[in-house]
Amino acid sequence: MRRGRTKKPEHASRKMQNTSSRRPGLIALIKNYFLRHMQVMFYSIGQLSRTPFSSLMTSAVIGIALALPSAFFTLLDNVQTLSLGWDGNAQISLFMKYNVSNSDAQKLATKLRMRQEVKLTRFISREQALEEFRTHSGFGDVLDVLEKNPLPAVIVVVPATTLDTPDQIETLLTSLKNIPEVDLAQLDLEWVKRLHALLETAQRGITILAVLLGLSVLLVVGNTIRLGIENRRDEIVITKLIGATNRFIRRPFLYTGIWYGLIGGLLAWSAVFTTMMLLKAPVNRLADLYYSQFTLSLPGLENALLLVFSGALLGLAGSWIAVGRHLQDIEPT
Amino acid sequence: MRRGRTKKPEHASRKMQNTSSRRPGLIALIKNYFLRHMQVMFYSIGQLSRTPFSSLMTSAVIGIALALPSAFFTLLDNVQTLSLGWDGNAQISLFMKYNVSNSDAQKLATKLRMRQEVKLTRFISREQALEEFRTHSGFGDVLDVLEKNPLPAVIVVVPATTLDTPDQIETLLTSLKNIPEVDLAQLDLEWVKRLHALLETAQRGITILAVLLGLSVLLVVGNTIRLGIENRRDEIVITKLIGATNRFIRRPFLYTGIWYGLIGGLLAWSAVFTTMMLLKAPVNRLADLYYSQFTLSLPGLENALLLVFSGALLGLAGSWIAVGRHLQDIEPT
Amino acid sequence: MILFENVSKTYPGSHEALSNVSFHLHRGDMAFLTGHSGAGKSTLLKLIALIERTTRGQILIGGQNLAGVTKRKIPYFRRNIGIIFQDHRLLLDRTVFDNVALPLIIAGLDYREITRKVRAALDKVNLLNKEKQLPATLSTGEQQRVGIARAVVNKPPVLLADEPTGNLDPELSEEIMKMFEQFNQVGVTVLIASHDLELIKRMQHRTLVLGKGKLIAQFPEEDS
Amino acid sequence: MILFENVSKTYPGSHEALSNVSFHLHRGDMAFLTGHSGAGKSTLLKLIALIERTTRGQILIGGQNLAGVTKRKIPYFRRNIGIIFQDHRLLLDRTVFDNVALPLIIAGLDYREITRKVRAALDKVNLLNKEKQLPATLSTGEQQRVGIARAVVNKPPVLLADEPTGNLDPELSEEIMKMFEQFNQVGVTVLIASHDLELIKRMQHRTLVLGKGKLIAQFPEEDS
Ligand SMILES: Nc1ncnc2c1ncn2[C@@H]1O[C@H](COP(=O)(O)OP(=O)(O)OP(=O)(O)O)[C@@H](O)[C@H]1O
Ligand SMILES: Nc1ncnc2c1ncn2[C@@H]1O[C@H](COP(=O)(O)OP(=O)(O)OP(=O)(O)O)[C@@H](O)[C@H]1O
Ligand SMILES: [Mg+2]
Ligand SMILES: [Mg+2]
Repeated sequence: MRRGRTKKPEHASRKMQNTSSRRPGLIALIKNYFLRHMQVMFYSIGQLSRTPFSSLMTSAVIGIALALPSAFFTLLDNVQTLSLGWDGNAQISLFMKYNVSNSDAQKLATKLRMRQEVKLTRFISREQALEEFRTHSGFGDVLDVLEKNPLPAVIVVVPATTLDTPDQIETLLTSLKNIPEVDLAQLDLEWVKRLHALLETAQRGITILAVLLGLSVLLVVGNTIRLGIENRRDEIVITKLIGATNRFIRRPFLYTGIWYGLIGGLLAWSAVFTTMMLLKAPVNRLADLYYSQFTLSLPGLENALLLVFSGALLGLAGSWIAVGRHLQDIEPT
Repeated sequence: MRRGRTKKPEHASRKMQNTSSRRPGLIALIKNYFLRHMQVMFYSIGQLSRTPFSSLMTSAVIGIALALPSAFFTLLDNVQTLSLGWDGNAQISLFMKYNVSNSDAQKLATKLRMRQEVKLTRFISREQALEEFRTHSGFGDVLDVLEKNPLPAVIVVVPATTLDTPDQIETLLTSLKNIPEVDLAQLDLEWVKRLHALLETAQRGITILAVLLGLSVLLVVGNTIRLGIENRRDEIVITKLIGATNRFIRRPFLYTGIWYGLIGGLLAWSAVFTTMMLLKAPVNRLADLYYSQFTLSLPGLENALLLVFSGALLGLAGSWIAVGRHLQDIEPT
Repeated sequence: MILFENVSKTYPGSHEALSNVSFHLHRGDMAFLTGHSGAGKSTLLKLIALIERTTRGQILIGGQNLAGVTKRKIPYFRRNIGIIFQDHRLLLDRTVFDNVALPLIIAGLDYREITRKVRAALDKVNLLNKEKQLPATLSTGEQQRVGIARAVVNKPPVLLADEPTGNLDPELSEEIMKMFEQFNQVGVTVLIASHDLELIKRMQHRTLVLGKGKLIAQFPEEDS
Repeated sequence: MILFENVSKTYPGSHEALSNVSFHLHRGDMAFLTGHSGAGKSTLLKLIALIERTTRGQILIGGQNLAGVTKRKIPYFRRNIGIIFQDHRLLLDRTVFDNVALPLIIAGLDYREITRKVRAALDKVNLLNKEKQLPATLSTGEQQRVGIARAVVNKPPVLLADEPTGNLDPELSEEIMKMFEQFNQVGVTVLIASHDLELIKRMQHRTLVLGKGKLIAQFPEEDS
């Protein structure tokens, strides 16, 4: 690329027998190239800062367009940890035979936990079962009529996360059923189905949103740069007349796009951060009600870097497209 | 306003002793006024349609900014009907005394339903209670050990929607407790609390979103019109030099803003409609799993009208602000 | 009609562009304004059209003190002054016809009247056959003539022209100047800034000479 | 250096702006191009600068056939031609210095060299004291001189000027023309479109006269 650029003018000027044909070395050329980029970079900052209000407004539009998908993905992230950490995946309830003692059941629970296919086990003694039943079923007082605890001990088995197909879980279920102490092994399939349906809906919704929003970021950046180009039509025509290449004309626009995107990314990050801060209190209250340890995780520094970086990238892409489309159309007359 | 506008030039021209001082009647003036507005309206359509791609792009940006809040509000609307119709409000479980027969309990249920404070009642016979317990608690087989059904009949009472404060529900609860056949009246307060917490979170989240998005609509429209004004700086300067009032210069911009907003509203509506269509299938699957009659309601025609109207209004507002801010700055030199 | 009393104009961050200029043009006068490049000719015309405000001194147009014309009243004031700009200032995205019609549209005339008047004005500058073209497709001289047509289309009582013949060949220049004389003969007060000293001499009208912002000569001498 | 062979140019939707024009300017020649408004002078210059393409015929610049200069090569081609436009075409948001520096920045010169060359060019057009001002704060004549400085700052082998003195007073016009003569004396090929017949006559250079798109006269007669 660089060679091509420096070769052509010499070629042209040789035809015109231009007297001033210096031939600088390669290192000088590279140095010059970077120097010129730096100049354009600072020039474009200068231009933006000369109209701070409108630059900020443009960045804000991009920022909002970026903030929305990122807020959604942060939320989705949170919901996913929520659905995992809170309620676990599918879980299997093992009801002990009626004559299995608490301590035997407890031992079995400890043994099961060693198995590879098992993530964790939770032991519910006969007394705990009765207590849970009393508080949660609403039939508490009724149980007082009974002289004997009718409930067996229960071991709740959470399969390892590596088992993700229904088949693998089914295999585990059969093997658990065959344990002598176990009366009944029940897979909470209903719950799995519901979770899947829920996540499917959420994911489809968020995918549609992400597509819409990604589109809007590109549209916003592209449109802004397009209008910026329209605004500087005279400038483009004049520099073309003086002999500027498309590459030369494109450069400041690309940098402008990058700056818009960068600042927009920063704004987006602060918007997401603020939103999460505002949501933290009610979400925690909600989690408390569900006896959950869940707390909303705030977007961190790497998130900020990602947003700023993708903002800059989108800004560059948007301006590249817009400049490419429109630079061709603007020809001097 | 209108009188002022026509008076001033005459005033000025009298000072200059202009010879051509016609004095048209009021009706002619009003007719002229509307005619001119129509002209500007069609002129601005013409201008937009001359650059269809960029007009559509601008409208699309506005459309997306409008589509998002409206999609969210449609979803929130759906969630609200969902939380009402699906699980009902707070509900009170009345456990009958152990010696109350199924038929007596059923009669009581019918009687209770007549009361104003009660929306509906659901009767659960002792056998149904046992069955439900068997299927849902996971302790089914255990019950086979018992020779007698330990469960009483239950009447579930859903309070009328007119009772919306905790106090009113408390009063109802006390009155139900005092019914002789009732052993225990239990208010499902937990559920109410959870629902409230959930809705609070959703509402706070959506309010933040709506603010962000409302801001973005204004920013997008304002920014677009601002760049449009910048683009036509020469035109504004020239017409000012020829003696155009600010009102005259503002008019086409306002109409342009209205058109952008209108088209943006239409695009927003189709985006929301499409999104809802795509979400319909998984949501219905989800509802089926919960044995719910719930179906996602699509936004209707009045929704479309509202969107288009508010789009036009926002377009007008955005351009009004932008034109007001920038027209002052553009003075001929 | 146009009365300057000790008018000075200093642009911010610049030296005095006009200093202490006084003269009087009566209703129906026709005068030339000349001087070297940067002498202040355009500045003087801009002060009359309220594009710039005086720093000191006062200007009276038709007995009206320009200091009293507030920002809101400027548009109505300008409708009584036809201005021909040194850089024509046409709307590039509208046809020649629409450009010339603009002052009439602003004034709120109805369509038939506009058409009639625009055609008449274009005919005078010999451009009736180009009414549907865009300004960018005209030669510079043609653009300048469109600017002239626009300035005169609503028959303003005062006509200002800044170098109206700078891009015209001598023959056409003379024709255009004759046109200004015709306007003048029906009572329009005309003030023309020009470098074309030959032409000015031949026309034998009042001439104001600016030099470095000062009025350094007048032909013929003013009695005031 | 500049060779026209039966060149015709028809703008879309318009009659022929140039028809069958042939002439030859040798390296180091200086010539004037004149003719009535709309005769095709600007069109002819635009064809040389590849702003427009010929409809028929061919143009050779420095032995290079312009038909062979593709769109990608146009920028490099234009760097060897200094153009002074009828409407100066300055960047309004950059200072006089930056405007004149533009061709050098495009060529990729380093800062010190740029400063030196820009100062020299501004000095030649007598505008060194205005280098930090924006074009809008200059008089039209001053703007035109900035345009001239920009065209000559990188010493192009060909210099085209479209009405370079249209907005200048006779004295300054003569000075500027002398400047063009100086360029010509160091080997630059100069072609100037102008209406100023008096000045052209005095300068005694080759003159091409266009009329309605045709080359209707040449002084002195070309032997070719
Ligand atoms: N907006 C401005 N800010 C600062 N200085 C200005 C401004 N406009 C004009 N000037 C300066 O005022 C002086 C007079 O300018 P003016 O345009 O009136 O000259 P002119 O007589 O019209 O010249 P020309 O014949 O070249 O058009 C010039 O030196 C110019 O640089
Ligand atoms: N882009 C264009 N499209 C259509 N017609 C054009 C275009 N440019 C110029 N013309 C026509 O071509 C003819 C020659 O124009 P040109 O600009 O070359 O004239 P000129 O000799 O430079 O005149 P002037 O002295 O007024 O500048 C004119 O009649 C003009 O209307
Ligand atoms: Mg001037
Ligand atoms: Mg021309």
